Amino acid sequence: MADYSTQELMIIAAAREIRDGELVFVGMRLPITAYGVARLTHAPNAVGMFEGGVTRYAPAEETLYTMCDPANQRNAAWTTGLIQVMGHLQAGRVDTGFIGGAEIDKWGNINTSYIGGHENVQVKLPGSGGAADIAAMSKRLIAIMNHEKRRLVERVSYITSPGYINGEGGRAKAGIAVGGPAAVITDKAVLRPHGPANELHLSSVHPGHTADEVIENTGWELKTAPGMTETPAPGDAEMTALHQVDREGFWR
Amino acid sequence: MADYSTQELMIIAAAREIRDGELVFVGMRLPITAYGVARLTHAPNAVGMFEGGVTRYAPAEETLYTMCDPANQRNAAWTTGLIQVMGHLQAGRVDTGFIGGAEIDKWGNINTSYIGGHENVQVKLPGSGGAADIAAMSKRLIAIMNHEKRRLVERVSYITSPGYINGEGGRAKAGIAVGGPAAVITDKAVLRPHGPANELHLSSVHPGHTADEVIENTGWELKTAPGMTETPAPGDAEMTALHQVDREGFWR
Amino acid sequence: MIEKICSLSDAVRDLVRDGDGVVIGASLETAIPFAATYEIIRQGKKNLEMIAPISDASTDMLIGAGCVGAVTGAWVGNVSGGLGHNYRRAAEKQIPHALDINDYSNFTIGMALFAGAYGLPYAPVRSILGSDIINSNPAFKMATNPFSTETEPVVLVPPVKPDVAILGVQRADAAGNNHYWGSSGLAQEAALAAERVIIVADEIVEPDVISSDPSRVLVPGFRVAAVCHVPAGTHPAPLTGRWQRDSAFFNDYHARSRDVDGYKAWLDEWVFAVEGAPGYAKKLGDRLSALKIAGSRNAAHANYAAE
Amino acid sequence: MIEKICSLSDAVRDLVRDGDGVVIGASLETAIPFAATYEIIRQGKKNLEMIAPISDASTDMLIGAGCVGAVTGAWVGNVSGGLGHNYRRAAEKQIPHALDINDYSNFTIGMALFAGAYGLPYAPVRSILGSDIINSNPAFKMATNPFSTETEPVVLVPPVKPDVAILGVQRADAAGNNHYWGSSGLAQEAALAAERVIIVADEIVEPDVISSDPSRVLVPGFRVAAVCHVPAGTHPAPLTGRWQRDSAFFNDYHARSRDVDGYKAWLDEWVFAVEGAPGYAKKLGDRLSALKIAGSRNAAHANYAAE
Repeated sequence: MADYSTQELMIIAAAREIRDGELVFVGMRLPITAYGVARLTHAPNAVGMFEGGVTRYAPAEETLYTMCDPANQRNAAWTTGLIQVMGHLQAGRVDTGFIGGAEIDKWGNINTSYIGGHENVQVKLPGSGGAADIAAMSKRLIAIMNHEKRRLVERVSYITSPGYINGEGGRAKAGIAVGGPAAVITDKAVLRPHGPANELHLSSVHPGHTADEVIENTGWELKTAPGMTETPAPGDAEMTALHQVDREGFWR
Repeated sequence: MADYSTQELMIIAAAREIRDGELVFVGMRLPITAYGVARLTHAPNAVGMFEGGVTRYAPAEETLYTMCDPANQRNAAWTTGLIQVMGHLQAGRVDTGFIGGAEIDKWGNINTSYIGGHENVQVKLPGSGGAADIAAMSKRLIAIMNHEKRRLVERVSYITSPGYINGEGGRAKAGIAVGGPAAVITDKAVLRPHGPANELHLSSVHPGHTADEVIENTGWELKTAPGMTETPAPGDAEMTALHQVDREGFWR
Repeated sequence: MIEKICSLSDAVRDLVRDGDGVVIGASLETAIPFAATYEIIRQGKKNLEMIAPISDASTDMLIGAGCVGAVTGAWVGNVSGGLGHNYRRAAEKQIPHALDINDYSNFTIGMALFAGAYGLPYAPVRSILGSDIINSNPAFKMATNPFSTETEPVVLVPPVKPDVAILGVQRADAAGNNHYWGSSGLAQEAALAAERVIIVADEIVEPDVISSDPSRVLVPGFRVAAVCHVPAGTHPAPLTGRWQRDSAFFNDYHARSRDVDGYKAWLDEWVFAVEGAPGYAKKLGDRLSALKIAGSRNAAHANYAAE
Repeated sequence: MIEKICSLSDAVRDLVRDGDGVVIGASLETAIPFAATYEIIRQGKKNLEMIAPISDASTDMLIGAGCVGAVTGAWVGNVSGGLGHNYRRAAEKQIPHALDINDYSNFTIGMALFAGAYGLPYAPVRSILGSDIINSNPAFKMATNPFSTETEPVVLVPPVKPDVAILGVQRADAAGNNHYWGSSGLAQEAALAAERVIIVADEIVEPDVISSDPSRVLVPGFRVAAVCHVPAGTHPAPLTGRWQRDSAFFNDYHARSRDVDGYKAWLDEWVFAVEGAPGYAKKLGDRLSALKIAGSRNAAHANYAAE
């Protein structure tokens, strides 16, 4: 079996969420590498969009620090404005969107604005950026998080990016036609919504971790999904692709 | 005194309506030549917009058949989309707009859609194009018409492009904040709104024509404005500029 | 890379269906792919809803040929000629048949396509207030601006989403990525609002030509269904830096389409008797050569290097 | 042609007023004219309303310097560093003073600037439904889509019209006409919505360079109030084809701004102790040379000849 880091496993788990031919709202850091791995393995016809106005087929050849770096502009499929790319979200054309977050709750709602709520600010986070838009309007949302009890909480103090809001029918009641979190990929596990209420359940545990440990590190009473399993370890083809994308070994 | 054709007089009368530094929605045919004359005489800093998405400082060097001809694209100040240029209209940034018309009434309403009205079509005209937008949203509208009794009518059968609608307060009642026809330039005269009702009055009669003749050829009881005068004949500088713009003598 | 190159006749056969909402051009007087207009007539498509701000004489030709059930747009005529005779006959005398006319202004059809492209539920505008367009087209709704302290009417424009948009461009690659320069009217909004996009390219180039300048892309290839290589496929409309407008052709069409027989003869000569786009170009012969822009006024360089 | 070239310090002095709504950049992480950020701090402007989707660390710097009264935007932080320490101190502890925060998402501030640019009374969107942004920012209004047969909520976004937009571009002429390539975020909407536009150009060129390619124009010169020639004026932000991002600079700022004293020392070193943009470039020295993109990957030619 291949040797891999936790972050490499997370990247490959994220890559598996991208299907061939999909339009993907990529985001920075881990997801952009996941997009590259997906393109090189099972999704050669995926298309990646960045909210600054970049659309790409093949990922950039150099390591990016931001989505607007010169290397992401060169050989892009389209460099345009924010409305043109985020308009694809609103038109319902984006299949998969990736976002990160500081705080997530059991309905998959994410807070990147105000810890403590906006009336009683304890920690001021940077804000939505495009996250609220991606969460509301992608057909399928993938969230990437560190698995800490203070980050996976019963109820976020401010919903920047809506998940299933209050559970069953929550999105429909808010007027959101589609979407919702399909997976939350952490450094310990993959959580997925389950049942009509779409509460996040433990779907797979990363190799080297246990369900008990994951539950212990979750701020709500995390239930396990039927058929819960171990997250499949990266395969050789996936690792080869990852090494091709992550030339400098940033994620090793 | 310079020798000039009726159309050359109309062009120069139209050019005089453009003030220096203004943003002008130019339109084709006669107004585009008027714009060129204005730039070369009293309005060197005027800017011209064309609804297809062209913005120019100096007019095109060759005769244009349409606003989108290659000669209008080359050396333009900006070639972009329709929304970008017509958005300047809606943002209230366009000072002067030019349109033509098949039928105009005493309130300056213009019909380029349906003679007979849309329920009882006698003649189907091409439609608004951008005329309704230019008429509603320019600060000052200049209409160019042939002076025929069947074209200058008591009441148009369909308002494509609103003038003062029903007279006093007509635009405000319709929710239009600004604008309205400032001048109607025909082959016989210049009409301008007068009084609180903004009814079109005879403002000046072109040399070689009489007020009686103009009134006779108007489909409503045309009143003369106080201080009615003769349209000033083209001056030498104006004719020189016109000959520079109309190199091929199309309007001679 | 998915190859999308095919003949224009295949693209029209497979992607334009009877009853479709169709955009041809949408850049007003430039880059209208008349080759597609002719091909649609040749294939006898029916009951199309033609969507456009202004498409010079293209819509008039299609109406006369009996292809059109509805016009959703701002203007149908012949830009240098004047009135559209076929449009008049259809609207005034139901010849060849009756037509639904959905009146717009250029700006309102623009905002309708913008809303369609980018998923807005509708677009509120300040235009066409005071115009009978509000009365003759029931698609619009009136509302009051909730952000104004005074009663301020606004017009709500619903989205328009064409089934097919057919666009002329200077160059494209085999995957449908393309470059366009010069004024673009509503071409980008129309394409991004459409379910299917057909690119009619004056030139086919290698992919690295297009990717050398991603800010010049009109419609990215992943939104394109077919690419057709038709040199001068916009004739008689112009194409910036490539082809002059053939104004004499428009005037001839205008004169001959004044009556039905003249129009039919014109149609036989320029559409049915020629074998597709290559036959049309051959028939034009020297006339086409004379319209070709031979000069060279290149855009200043733009560097995209990243190191 | 009206000449609009002036020094950046003159432009900021004359065109940025205390209390103004100000956009710096608006292309998210690229082309942010940090030279203007620094000059605004140097001149001690007060009570500005900073408008932006994301402007990397620029807004955080201005907040710490006490220039900002309100943030109208989607994100304030340090893109590669993480949180914005000055933003936190202002929001959590009113250091250096309290801040009004008007929450938006990138798309909603985008549509607000679009509405401002093109005169829409407001923009109805499907985004931020279900988000507390609707609750924490009273600017938005809820409505029901009148075109839907079901009850379909939509969010109405009012126009945002900045007093000043300051944009970084690759090149401009003396009249303010300019070329920009690469992703542009909301730069064009911000500029066209603004009352006054300041262009910070990496290079000044002859007018015929700009007019050679009117489709590459970001903002036409007639909408521009001032043009300032500041080579590398976007440092530490990148500029497509010209300058790499100086990520180490952002990280250093992030580390040093963790406490007030560290931030003040950073400010003294990089803003107050240098003499304007030329002094800043001189201080960067070889570090700036290393960021310069030396390669050449030119866009394919585009012909605009008309004969």
